[in-house]
Amino acid sequence: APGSTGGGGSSDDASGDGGTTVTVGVVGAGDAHWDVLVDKAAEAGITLELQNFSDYQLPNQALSQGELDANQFQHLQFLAEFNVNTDSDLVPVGATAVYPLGLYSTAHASVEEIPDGGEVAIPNDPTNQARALLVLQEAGLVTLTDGGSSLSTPADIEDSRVTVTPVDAGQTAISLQSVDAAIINNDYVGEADLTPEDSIFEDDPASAASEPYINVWAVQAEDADDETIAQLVELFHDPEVEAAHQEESGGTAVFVDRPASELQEILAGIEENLRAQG
Amino acid sequence: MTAEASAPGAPIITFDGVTKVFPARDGDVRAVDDVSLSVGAGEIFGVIGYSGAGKSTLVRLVNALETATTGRIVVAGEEVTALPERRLRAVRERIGMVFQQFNLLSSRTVAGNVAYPLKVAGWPREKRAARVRELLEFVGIADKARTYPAKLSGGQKQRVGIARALATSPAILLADEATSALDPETTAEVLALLRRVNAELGITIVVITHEMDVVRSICSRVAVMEHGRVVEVGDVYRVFAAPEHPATRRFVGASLRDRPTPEILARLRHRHPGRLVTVGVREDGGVTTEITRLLREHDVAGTIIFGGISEVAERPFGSLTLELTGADGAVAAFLAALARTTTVVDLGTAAAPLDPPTLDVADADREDTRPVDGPRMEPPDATSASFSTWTP
Amino acid sequence: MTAEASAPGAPIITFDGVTKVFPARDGDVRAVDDVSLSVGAGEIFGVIGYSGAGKSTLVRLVNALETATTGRIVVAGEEVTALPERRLRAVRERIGMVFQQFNLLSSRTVAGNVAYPLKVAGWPREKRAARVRELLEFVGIADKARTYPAKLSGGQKQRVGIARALATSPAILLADEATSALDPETTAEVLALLRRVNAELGITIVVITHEMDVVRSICSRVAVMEHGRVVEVGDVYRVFAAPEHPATRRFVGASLRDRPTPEILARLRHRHPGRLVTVGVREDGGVTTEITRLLREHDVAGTIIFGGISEVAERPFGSLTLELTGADGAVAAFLAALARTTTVVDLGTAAAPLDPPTLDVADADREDTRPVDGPRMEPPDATSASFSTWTP
Amino acid sequence: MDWNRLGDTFLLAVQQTLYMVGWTMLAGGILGLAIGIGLYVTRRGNLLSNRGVFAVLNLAVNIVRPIPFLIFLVAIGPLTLNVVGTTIGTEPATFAMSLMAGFVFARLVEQNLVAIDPGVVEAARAMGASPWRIIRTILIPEALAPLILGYTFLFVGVLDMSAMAGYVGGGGLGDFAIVYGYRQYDWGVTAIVVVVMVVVVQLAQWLGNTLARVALRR
Amino acid sequence: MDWNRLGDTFLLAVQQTLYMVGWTMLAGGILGLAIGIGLYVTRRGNLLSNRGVFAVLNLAVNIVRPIPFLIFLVAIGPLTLNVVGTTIGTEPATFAMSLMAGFVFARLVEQNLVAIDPGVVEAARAMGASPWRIIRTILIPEALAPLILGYTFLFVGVLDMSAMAGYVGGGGLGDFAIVYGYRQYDWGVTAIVVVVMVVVVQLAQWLGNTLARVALRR
Ligand SMILES: Nc1ncnc2c1ncn2[C@@H]1O[C@H](COP(=O)(O)OP(=O)(O)OP(=O)(O)O)[C@@H](O)[C@H]1O
Ligand SMILES: Nc1ncnc2c1ncn2[C@@H]1O[C@H](COP(=O)(O)OP(=O)(O)OP(=O)(O)O)[C@@H](O)[C@H]1O
Ligand SMILES: [Mg+2]
Ligand SMILES: [Mg+2]
Repeated sequence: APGSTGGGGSSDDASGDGGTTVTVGVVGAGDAHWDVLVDKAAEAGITLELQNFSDYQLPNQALSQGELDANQFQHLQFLAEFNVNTDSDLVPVGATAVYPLGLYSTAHASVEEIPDGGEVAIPNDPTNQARALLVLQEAGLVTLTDGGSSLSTPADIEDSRVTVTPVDAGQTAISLQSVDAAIINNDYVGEADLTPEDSIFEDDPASAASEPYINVWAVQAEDADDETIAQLVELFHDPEVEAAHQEESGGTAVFVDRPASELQEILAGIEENLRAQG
Repeated sequence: MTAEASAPGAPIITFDGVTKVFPARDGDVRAVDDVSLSVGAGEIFGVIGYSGAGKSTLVRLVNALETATTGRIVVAGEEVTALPERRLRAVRERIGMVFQQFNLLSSRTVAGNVAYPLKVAGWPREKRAARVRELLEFVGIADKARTYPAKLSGGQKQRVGIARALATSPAILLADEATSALDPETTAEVLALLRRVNAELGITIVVITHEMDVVRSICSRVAVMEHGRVVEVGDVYRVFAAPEHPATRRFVGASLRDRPTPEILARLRHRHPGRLVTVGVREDGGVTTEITRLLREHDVAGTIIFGGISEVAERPFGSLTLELTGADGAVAAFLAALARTTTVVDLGTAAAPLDPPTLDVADADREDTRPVDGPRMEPPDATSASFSTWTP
Repeated sequence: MTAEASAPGAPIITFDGVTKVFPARDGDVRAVDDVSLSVGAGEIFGVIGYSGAGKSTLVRLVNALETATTGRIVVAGEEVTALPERRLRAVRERIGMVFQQFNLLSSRTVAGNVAYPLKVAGWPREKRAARVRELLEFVGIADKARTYPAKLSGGQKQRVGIARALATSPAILLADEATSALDPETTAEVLALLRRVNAELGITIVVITHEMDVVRSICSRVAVMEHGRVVEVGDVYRVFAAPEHPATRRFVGASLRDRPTPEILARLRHRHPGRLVTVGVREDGGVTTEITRLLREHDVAGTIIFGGISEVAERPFGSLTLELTGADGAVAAFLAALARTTTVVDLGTAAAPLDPPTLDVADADREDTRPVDGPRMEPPDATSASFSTWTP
Repeated sequence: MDWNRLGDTFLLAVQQTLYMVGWTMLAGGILGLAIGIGLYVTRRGNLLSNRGVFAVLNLAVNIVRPIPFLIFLVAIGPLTLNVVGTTIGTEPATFAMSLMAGFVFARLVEQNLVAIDPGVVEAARAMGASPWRIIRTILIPEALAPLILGYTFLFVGVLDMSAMAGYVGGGGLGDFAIVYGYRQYDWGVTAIVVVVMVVVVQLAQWLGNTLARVALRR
Repeated sequence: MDWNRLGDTFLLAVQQTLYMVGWTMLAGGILGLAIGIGLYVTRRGNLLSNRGVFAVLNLAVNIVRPIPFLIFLVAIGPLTLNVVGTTIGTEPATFAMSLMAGFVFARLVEQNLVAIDPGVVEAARAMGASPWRIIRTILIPEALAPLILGYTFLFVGVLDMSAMAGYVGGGGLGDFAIVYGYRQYDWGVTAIVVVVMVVVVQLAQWLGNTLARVALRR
């Protein structure tokens, strides 16, 4: 943990300027808003070190081993799965945003037009894959075993009128030229010369059903009250940072600024469900 | 092919001022140095020389495995020094080569190695098999047909190399030390075969060897190399009878073994304390009748204690060393009489030895074979002057 | 080492019922077949045999490069057939080996190759350099010290191999065809060196060769191999004088070249239509005095037309072929008188030729060197019976 | 492993891997052999020594090999679209893998040819054999043992590479292990897949070693 | 590329790559040489022919090589923690890469040793040289040219592998290209990084080819 809490392997009191160093695990340190946040943090006397991962499993693992002070790359659903499956108790201490997940197509104007046996690409990263399947189910393209869950994989597709192909998230937009439709993370929508308005189907980020997909800052349980992290959570909602973030997301991000306690409650709910499912 | 055919036919291989330099960090190596030479069609041409003299390099220039640094080489009418690799193929297909290091294909059996040039030459499968069998039987390794080269003895490998080179009955055969690993009997058989393919099919053969015996038994002409240069070239009988260059004399001496080496001479003197003389034997061999007659005339007793008469290019050639016993005057008169007929080298007696005339060779430059301390064989004078008068 | 030392000293190498079988798909190869043999300490021991006879395999068993299939081999008191690889190292360090295929390290220069065994034996750097220089100068390739093997001629490679084997002055030297690629002069020098290291340092030398001349000039005893078996073993002079096995006789014949081959005989008969006889020359060479005396006595004229007297194990040895002219009765009486002294082989006249007695050899089993159609050299009878009476 | 839930997917993954690895080994093997031989023969002092061609081939191999596979996949996207008709799925993954494998194998081939005794090439030249014939009947057979080992090496590399096919929806065993094992925290699944792959590799290596020993005529 | 924004990160990535590749080449090279020689000498009929040891080494290499790098990384996590003290960052990535590279190089080494003329090994044995000396003074020098090419091959493989270091937060150029180029759809960045890598590889290959030519004493 940063500062005096002393749990963090890579944190220390930077004696030079009296500031604190915080190491945060992220996936995609290349996103522009991080630069802004780092600058803001510096102004506040916090040295924010980003530790980038290309894999989604390791930032949590590293955090629970105390090699990170915090991470910020996942939504509550993903965090819950980690906690349940690895008997960990990472806790959310702040929210960032929730993003819509849309189905796009350059060949067809609506879901109905997607031909039977057509091909739909979905992102294969674990924070998006199950959610994408749920979106497809909502759009009436697939049926998932037991109604689907946040753990659903293509293996759980029970019935489908299309072929679902998971690909690298960065490939979904590119793949539009080869497939009938694709679920594209809003990060990549702009890159594919599309706008979020072009989606032929999407889930509603503002609805309560999207609560599990709120992205959060996570820390080890003993650091739940860490001041420095709290400061970072707050800085994320600085207008400059939000603006940078919004631009990146093509204007679709719905910022969420809910207190840690609420987030922890939602998490507990999801975890309970997961445990109940076995 | 007999030795009489000393005048080469139309040249089939011509070297014209050819030099081959291998560049090296510490001084270039002039492996072949300004060689001009021609080999007549249908000849068996020998190339002899000390180790490292440039013999292998010389023949490798013929089929352009090495490219000449300067000079022109014409083979069967084609100037190989001017042809691109692609056009060389046609020339090479008509040249067989036995490699000094065999160069067998380790991934093919003995039969596969011999069949390879036949495949290159486009022989049909059935003809190939028969030809391979015939060749392997000739060289005596038919039982190893399905063996891989790694499992052959040295001589067996060499025989595969010979069979392979002969496979397509090429117009020219380059044999680089083709019998070096063979026992005398197999050597004799291989040489007999070479003589036969030469005589029957008119194949031109270039034989590289360090054994003068090979030259003696099959070549019509021979070139002697030293330090990359051809120091002597000529008809084999002439070269044996009247070697001009010191290197040639040494080879001839080593091959004939009819003159005692200093070591042997010492032992002879020990066993035969009397007057020793070496007498040259002329082409018709009649000299021994003469000796018998003169011994009788001068009342001198003679014992042949060393020497030999053998054939060079199918003609008799050699010398005998005798111990003479009799009155001093009689012996002197006998020798004087004999010297009118043939060459006589007086070796003196054990008590008063006369050294055989040594070679007037400034051979300090033969650094590559000069021993630091081993006894050095000093070949006796081949008395070239008097022998040369008989040269045909 | 002189030929007189025919009785080996205490054996330093002993083969006891040794067999080496190479398994192969189409029939196993018995490369060495039930060989029992011993080589005395300080001997120069020759191994001769046709190509593929098993010579190389035999010596490779000595330093356990091949493991014997059955039998015991004891080298310098150690039973190498029973030692594990680790313990063999000490034995091998004391054995030098010249390989038939040279086996030079391509990644080291000539000097590096020769220095290698010295490094293995732990010589200090300065002593190494001096020793390497000395050896390279001896074999005559000091100028190539910094050259890599790929750039050497065949003979130069062989000389590196020899220098390398001699480097550590081993107690035993195994020389597998160590002079096959060398010219006669270098061969003579190498052989002289071998004789010298043998005499001065008492190094035991096993010489494998296909050249009987090598055996003749340096070996004290020789083993003749055929088809993996040692068919004859004995003192060199004895083997030359009275070869027992047909293979031995062929080697002796090929080496001495004192008896005319059928081809040569045909030419001799053409040139000398009279009565031809071959006369054996005894150890003391006195037979020629005898011939002179008997010719005079019987009034027969004799011309030596072929043959030679040379040395075997430093003792005179050979035969002469004479053409006799005179009254039939006189010739017959002369021959009868001469036959009391030495061996006489009557070859008849050109008009009524007598074939030299041929070998009574059932050698159809020598399939590996039998030509299909090449002329076969038939060595004349070495008249072993009468010669053998002189054997010391 | 929950066979009922994952069985079909697993079998599909096996099929996909077979498909990808099979075709990649074939196409990549041929391509690699061609480029590798090209590199060898055009080297300075060799059979068809040619500075220009060597430089181009060498550069091509050097460009392709270091590119991270994911970027390579995207970079050749347009080409893939032209050739295969789609950029996602098993086929395009196989296409990209074949190219990459070809360039990788090229270096292995080149390396193994370098060790051939130049004497045998010379012997073939002396018989008038054409460069093409020398390649076919001398270079390849003489280097066969190490080439087989190199090809076996490539096989393992390709199997490993096929795990990355997941990026473009290629599926396969490696992807299966990651998606259904690693990411689902199911080490049982991961272990099973890894064991399957190790067994396959063990068999392949055994086969490679055996063939190489046979090819090594010593 | 926006140098102001990415300059430092880029330089850091270069540093990380140098670190990872440098140490991996060193450690992996030594490990690979050791295992590769082990495989060669314990092969049937070779210097220290030993079925058991060969089988173990062979199996170890076969187990490690086909495991997808990501899974391998996680699987050796506990070991990494023990040795390096952490499981994320450049050091643990380097550790995992060294192991993987070692096992990969082992096969390349083995392959190149197979082509050595057994005659020279025999000559050394005949002089009483110990196996260790033979390895050091015969096997390695005689196979040096292909070994250098193999090592160059490994270099490119390691550079490529280092792109995967990003998974464990190892950073490096490959990860930089993916995070700041590919994922941001910034092809300019991707292209620059790829060009840098290609140039480095081109240089390395040139060096490797040159050294190999020198080592090939023909
Ligand atoms: N490794 C091997 N595997 C199978 N057969 C072999 C092997 N080595 C030698 N042989 C066979 O054993 C026999 C004896 O071979 P060896 O090399 O001992 O002959 P050699 O007497 O030295 O002949 P050369 O004078 O031709 O060198 C030959 O028939 C040969 O083919
Ligand atoms: N590729 C090469 N590079 C450099 N020097 C070479 C090369 N090939 C041969 N030489 C040198 O050229 C000279 C002549 O070599 P060559 O092989 O022609 O000799 P040779 O007469 O055949 O000898 P030998 O009887 O020993 O085989 C030697 O000094 C040799 O070292
Ligand atoms: Mg030569
Ligand atoms: Mg032999």
